[in-house]
Amino acid sequence: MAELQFAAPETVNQAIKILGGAKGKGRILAGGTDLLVQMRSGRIEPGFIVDVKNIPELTEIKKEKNGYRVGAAVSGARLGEHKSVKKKWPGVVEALELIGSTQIQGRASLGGNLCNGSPAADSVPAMIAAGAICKIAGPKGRRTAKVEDIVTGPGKTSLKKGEFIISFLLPEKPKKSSEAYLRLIPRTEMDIAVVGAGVSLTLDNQGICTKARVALGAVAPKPVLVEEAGLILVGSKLDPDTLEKMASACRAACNPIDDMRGTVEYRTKVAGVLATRATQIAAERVRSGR
Amino acid sequence: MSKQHVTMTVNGDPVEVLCRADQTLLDCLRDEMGLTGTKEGCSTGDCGACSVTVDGRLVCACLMLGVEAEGRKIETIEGIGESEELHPVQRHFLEEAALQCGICTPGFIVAAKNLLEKNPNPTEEEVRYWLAGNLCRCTGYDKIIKAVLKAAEEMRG
Amino acid sequence: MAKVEIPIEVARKFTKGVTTHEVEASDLQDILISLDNDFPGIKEALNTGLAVAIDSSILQDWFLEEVEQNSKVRFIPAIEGG
Amino acid sequence: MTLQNGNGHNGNGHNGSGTSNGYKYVGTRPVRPDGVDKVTGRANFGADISLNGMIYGSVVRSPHAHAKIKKINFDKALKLKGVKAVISGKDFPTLKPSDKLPGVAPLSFYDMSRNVIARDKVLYDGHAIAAVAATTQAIADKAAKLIDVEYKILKPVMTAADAMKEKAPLLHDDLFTEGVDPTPKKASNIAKRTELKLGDPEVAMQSADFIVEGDYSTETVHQGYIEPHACAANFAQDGSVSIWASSQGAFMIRAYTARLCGMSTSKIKVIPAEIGGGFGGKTTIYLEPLALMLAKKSGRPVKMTMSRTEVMRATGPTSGGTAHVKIGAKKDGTLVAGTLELKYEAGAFPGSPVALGCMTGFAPYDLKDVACLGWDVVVNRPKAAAYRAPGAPVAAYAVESAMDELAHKLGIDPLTLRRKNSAKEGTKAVYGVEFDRIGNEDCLQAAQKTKHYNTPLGENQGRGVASGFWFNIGGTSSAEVMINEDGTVIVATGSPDIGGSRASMALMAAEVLGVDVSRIKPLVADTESVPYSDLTGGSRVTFATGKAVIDAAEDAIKDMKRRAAKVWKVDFDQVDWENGSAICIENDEIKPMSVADIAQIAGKTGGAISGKANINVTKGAGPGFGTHICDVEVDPETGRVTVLRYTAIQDVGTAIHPSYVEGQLQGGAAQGIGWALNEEYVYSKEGNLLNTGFLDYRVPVASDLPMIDTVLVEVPNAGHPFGVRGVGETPIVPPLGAVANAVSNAIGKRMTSLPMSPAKILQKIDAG
Repeated sequence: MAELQFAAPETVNQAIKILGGAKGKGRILAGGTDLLVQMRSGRIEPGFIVDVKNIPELTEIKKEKNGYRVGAAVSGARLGEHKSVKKKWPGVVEALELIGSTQIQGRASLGGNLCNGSPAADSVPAMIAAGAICKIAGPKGRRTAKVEDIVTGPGKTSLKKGEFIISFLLPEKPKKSSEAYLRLIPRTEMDIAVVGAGVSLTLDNQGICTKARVALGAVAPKPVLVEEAGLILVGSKLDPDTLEKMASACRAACNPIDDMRGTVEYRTKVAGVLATRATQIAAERVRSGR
Repeated sequence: MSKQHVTMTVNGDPVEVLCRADQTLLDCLRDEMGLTGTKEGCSTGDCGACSVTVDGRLVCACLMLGVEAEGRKIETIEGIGESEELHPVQRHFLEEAALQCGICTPGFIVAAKNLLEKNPNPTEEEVRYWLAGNLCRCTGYDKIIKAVLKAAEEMRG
Repeated sequence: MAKVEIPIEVARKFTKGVTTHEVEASDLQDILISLDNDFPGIKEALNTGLAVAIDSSILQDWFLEEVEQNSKVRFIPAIEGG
Repeated sequence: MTLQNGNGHNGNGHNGSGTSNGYKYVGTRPVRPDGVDKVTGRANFGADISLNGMIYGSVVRSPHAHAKIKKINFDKALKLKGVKAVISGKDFPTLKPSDKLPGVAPLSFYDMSRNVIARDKVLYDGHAIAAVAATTQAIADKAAKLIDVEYKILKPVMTAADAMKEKAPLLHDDLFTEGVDPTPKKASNIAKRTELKLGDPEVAMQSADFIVEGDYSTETVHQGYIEPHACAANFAQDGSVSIWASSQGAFMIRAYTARLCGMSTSKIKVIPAEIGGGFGGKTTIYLEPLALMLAKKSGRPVKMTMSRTEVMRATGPTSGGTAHVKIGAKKDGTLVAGTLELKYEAGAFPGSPVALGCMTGFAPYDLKDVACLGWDVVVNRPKAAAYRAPGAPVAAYAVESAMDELAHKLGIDPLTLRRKNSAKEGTKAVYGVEFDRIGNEDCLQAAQKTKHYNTPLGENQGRGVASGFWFNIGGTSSAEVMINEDGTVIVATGSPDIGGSRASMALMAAEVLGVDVSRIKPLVADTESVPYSDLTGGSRVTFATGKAVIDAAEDAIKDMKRRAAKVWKVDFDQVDWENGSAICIENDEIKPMSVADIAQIAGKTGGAISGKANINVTKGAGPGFGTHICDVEVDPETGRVTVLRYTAIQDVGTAIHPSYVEGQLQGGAAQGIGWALNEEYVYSKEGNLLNTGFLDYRVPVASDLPMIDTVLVEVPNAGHPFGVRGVGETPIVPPLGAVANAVSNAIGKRMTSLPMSPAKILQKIDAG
């Protein structure tokens, strides 16, 4: 393979130019915890590595009027240390913090986790549940897109040639809202999710659910927003019957594969279990005002 | 074979090294700088034997390119206990028999020292989850966790 | 007279399935020679892949060890360690 | 019998003030002599070596599980700038089936040579075919990809059950089943049949009131050492070779490499690097002959290191297999008969540890009528290598599961049932040997008295117990004890230290010499500094090499007493040795001479002082028994298992260095827990390994395990001056059964196959 080239631009436009010049062989490097593994195994052979960690827009966490903006290259460790983001979006932060070890946390980013395109990515169901919006830059300028519209299949995204994600907006939540993310792994750490479930919801003063989004990971070719499940929760007090109906909606939304990490039957069943438990945790977090 | 010139600080000393764009920080430390204390167990970020800190952040050196280290401060096992005295974590690993073959020990010591700098009074569970990325096949972890808790106790004074 | 036990596979092949034999011998080599007289070829079979137990101790590398009058001698699968 | 309770806290009460069993140094817990280098990163492991002019090797490995090699084309690789040499099977002597290690353990160099590098056939995914050396690792790896190999792909056969079928694809057309009479004419994948029998279990089984029977299966698992295999070789123009390697035996590396490269051992010097874990997996060779040949052809020193993927695909895991167990017992719990049939996958070449499984399965039990049948079956997987008590864990898993089922059926406490039938002094094992004084009963009693065993369980929780046994062996060891001019001591042996044995050697030398352990430096010597020594394995080193160190120390004392007698002008037998000094028996006015005193005048009294011992310890190795207790909680909705509590109890003879003995129990338990819950090789239909790294080959991580409490039961072994028994391998035997019984008791259903992944457990729960 030709000599690999590396650049660490300091502005978005410089990055766009370099990517454009790399004739399709360019790859964005944020944390690199997926990229380097795939390069070493030979699964990908990029010609040009564009390190975006020196571009302020991709590495800052800042409050905005309608939520928090998190740079695409911010590491899980850094986001985990940000008090107010962690308080308002516990689901997104715990999902990102579940990825790999402490060492992986020191590098892995929301942008990388999303653009790697793995159906089992941990942070993506949580971001979908939170309704996160990504800001994308590319040769034709900037645009925004919902997180659930980015991944189109295993390892594939809807980003066009030369585009990359700059940051994510975690939209402000109404009062008495919270969220949670759970995953099923055989060990207690270090595994890829066999099933992942993210739930974000809002309760009114009587404890009735007024808003809910449920997303699942590792149960379909890409992380999925299960609208039906959210609708079932809205209007209920999250009673056992409602939760069971919501769980069966989740099971219905699954079309997983058998692979060495899990079977179709197992993933489908556990998807319902985790969605139910995540809903209960999110509700508990609202009630306890956390 | 075009190599890039990278300047970084390693264990407090300024270092200049030439490395290819695809060369990991781990390869740079071991092959270019001769610092073989950082070990390779898997090259995929799953074993933690190559743990180092970059600007105080605990990472796997095998999952970072050498060229990314430009201008950064790297701490490896060789930088710990350099002075007369071993670091408390190193001493307690010895006293508590927290190592057998020792291939994972450098990674554990870098990770444990980093933990105690951030959390001087961790619970057993916090230590176990912080170190979950450092695999050990000889000890079953029991004495490693005890050594870290004892070191924390001593460092709290 | 040492009481000698040989493995079932070797017995099937050389001694029509009889596994225990009384052998007049003072060391292990005598046992092999004496058995080989009665059952030609058995010496080679007993010499590879088998350890020897004399009463309660197992000998991995055996050769000329003495055998007392009423010793119990047993040929058993060799033990390799991990 | 003294009970050293390392329960949860390894009490340092024994430091320096002598131990409970009356020794001054044995039983204390000094810091290991190799410790400081390891905690500072200075210790040099296999991959840390660098030599002047060194170049790098890379191996071409088969992407197919079973194929004939038609052609290997090196042209493109040789054109690449920086490539210095290429080799294939043709560069090595062709050995014959009769090329075997003489004597006992039938090690086939014929098979080993074809495993190290394929000749006409590749037999597993990852099988080495060729290798290339180049000035940088990157160029070598690139060159390896440019080597074209033409294959004729054959159908693979991956499990013992399939491989034993009539029309299964044959791996070797020159393999005829051993142990079957008459010797078959038709080649087969069944390499060997082993049968052990005591009494007549068929008849005895009829007298049983209760019979439990079951089929159990396990998967291929890997030792999982964190250090990949690594070595460097230098081939000088006079044909003399130096090899730096991390292994469990420098002499083993020398002997096997010489044989595969057609050289005399005198031409090869092996310098041991620190070994980053072995557990039996580094008791054979993979890279050394390749590095040697590449060094010879390139004229440059060659370094070769395996990637984790290469370690998983191509180095000896232990056999997966199936077990059929049947146990008959009276109503009062007395066992009357036991039968066990084991089928183990040997991998590409014959040699699974199935016979050892047969010998150990029922060993903890006093059974008069027992029969074990073992089948050694080749399959298209990497050749199995030893993994800590090879063969025993899978057999014990089946027997201990059946014992748990029997206890439930009879309504007897599982430990009481085991105590009632415990093997003890005089019990005859299935392989016909009567045990001396052994500690199985003592461990079962200790287990029953622990707080752990008497703590009530919560919901969805289960407790499992299991026993385990390993023979422990002796073997050939050599040691030299050198007294330096200042009275400090060097203890050199040929036994690589994989479990803390250097510390034990120093402690034993200290005890004999009466010199403080801090003045003793133990070291692992290269193959030209001490005479031949067997490899480290079989839990033999502290026992056998320990004995060599003791004999060598006594040899040194004899020399020192002779010199004291010369100085005091008394007869030799007038001199005795007491806590580190020569004393004159008849005349106590004469001031005793310490080691330092004698060493100071060594020059005047005959030159340097040293003691030597080259021994083959054929007798006296004391078997090790253990009992483990495991509590788990199972999530009924997801099948996930959490290990809540674990206690490992073992008869360790005399714990020379209690911390490292505890470490062996804790490490073995952790490996057993991984084996029981999550570890397995996953192959595709075409026979390619899918989980080739630590991401999907799931060894336990720190947050998976509780503290592993240990109880060291000390029943001294009469066959050793300090009562030493091997301790390293027994700890991995009980955990498979203990964890499986715990999970089975938590969900109320028998788990009959390992690993017990969450999906398998949930399926069992939902099966109603």
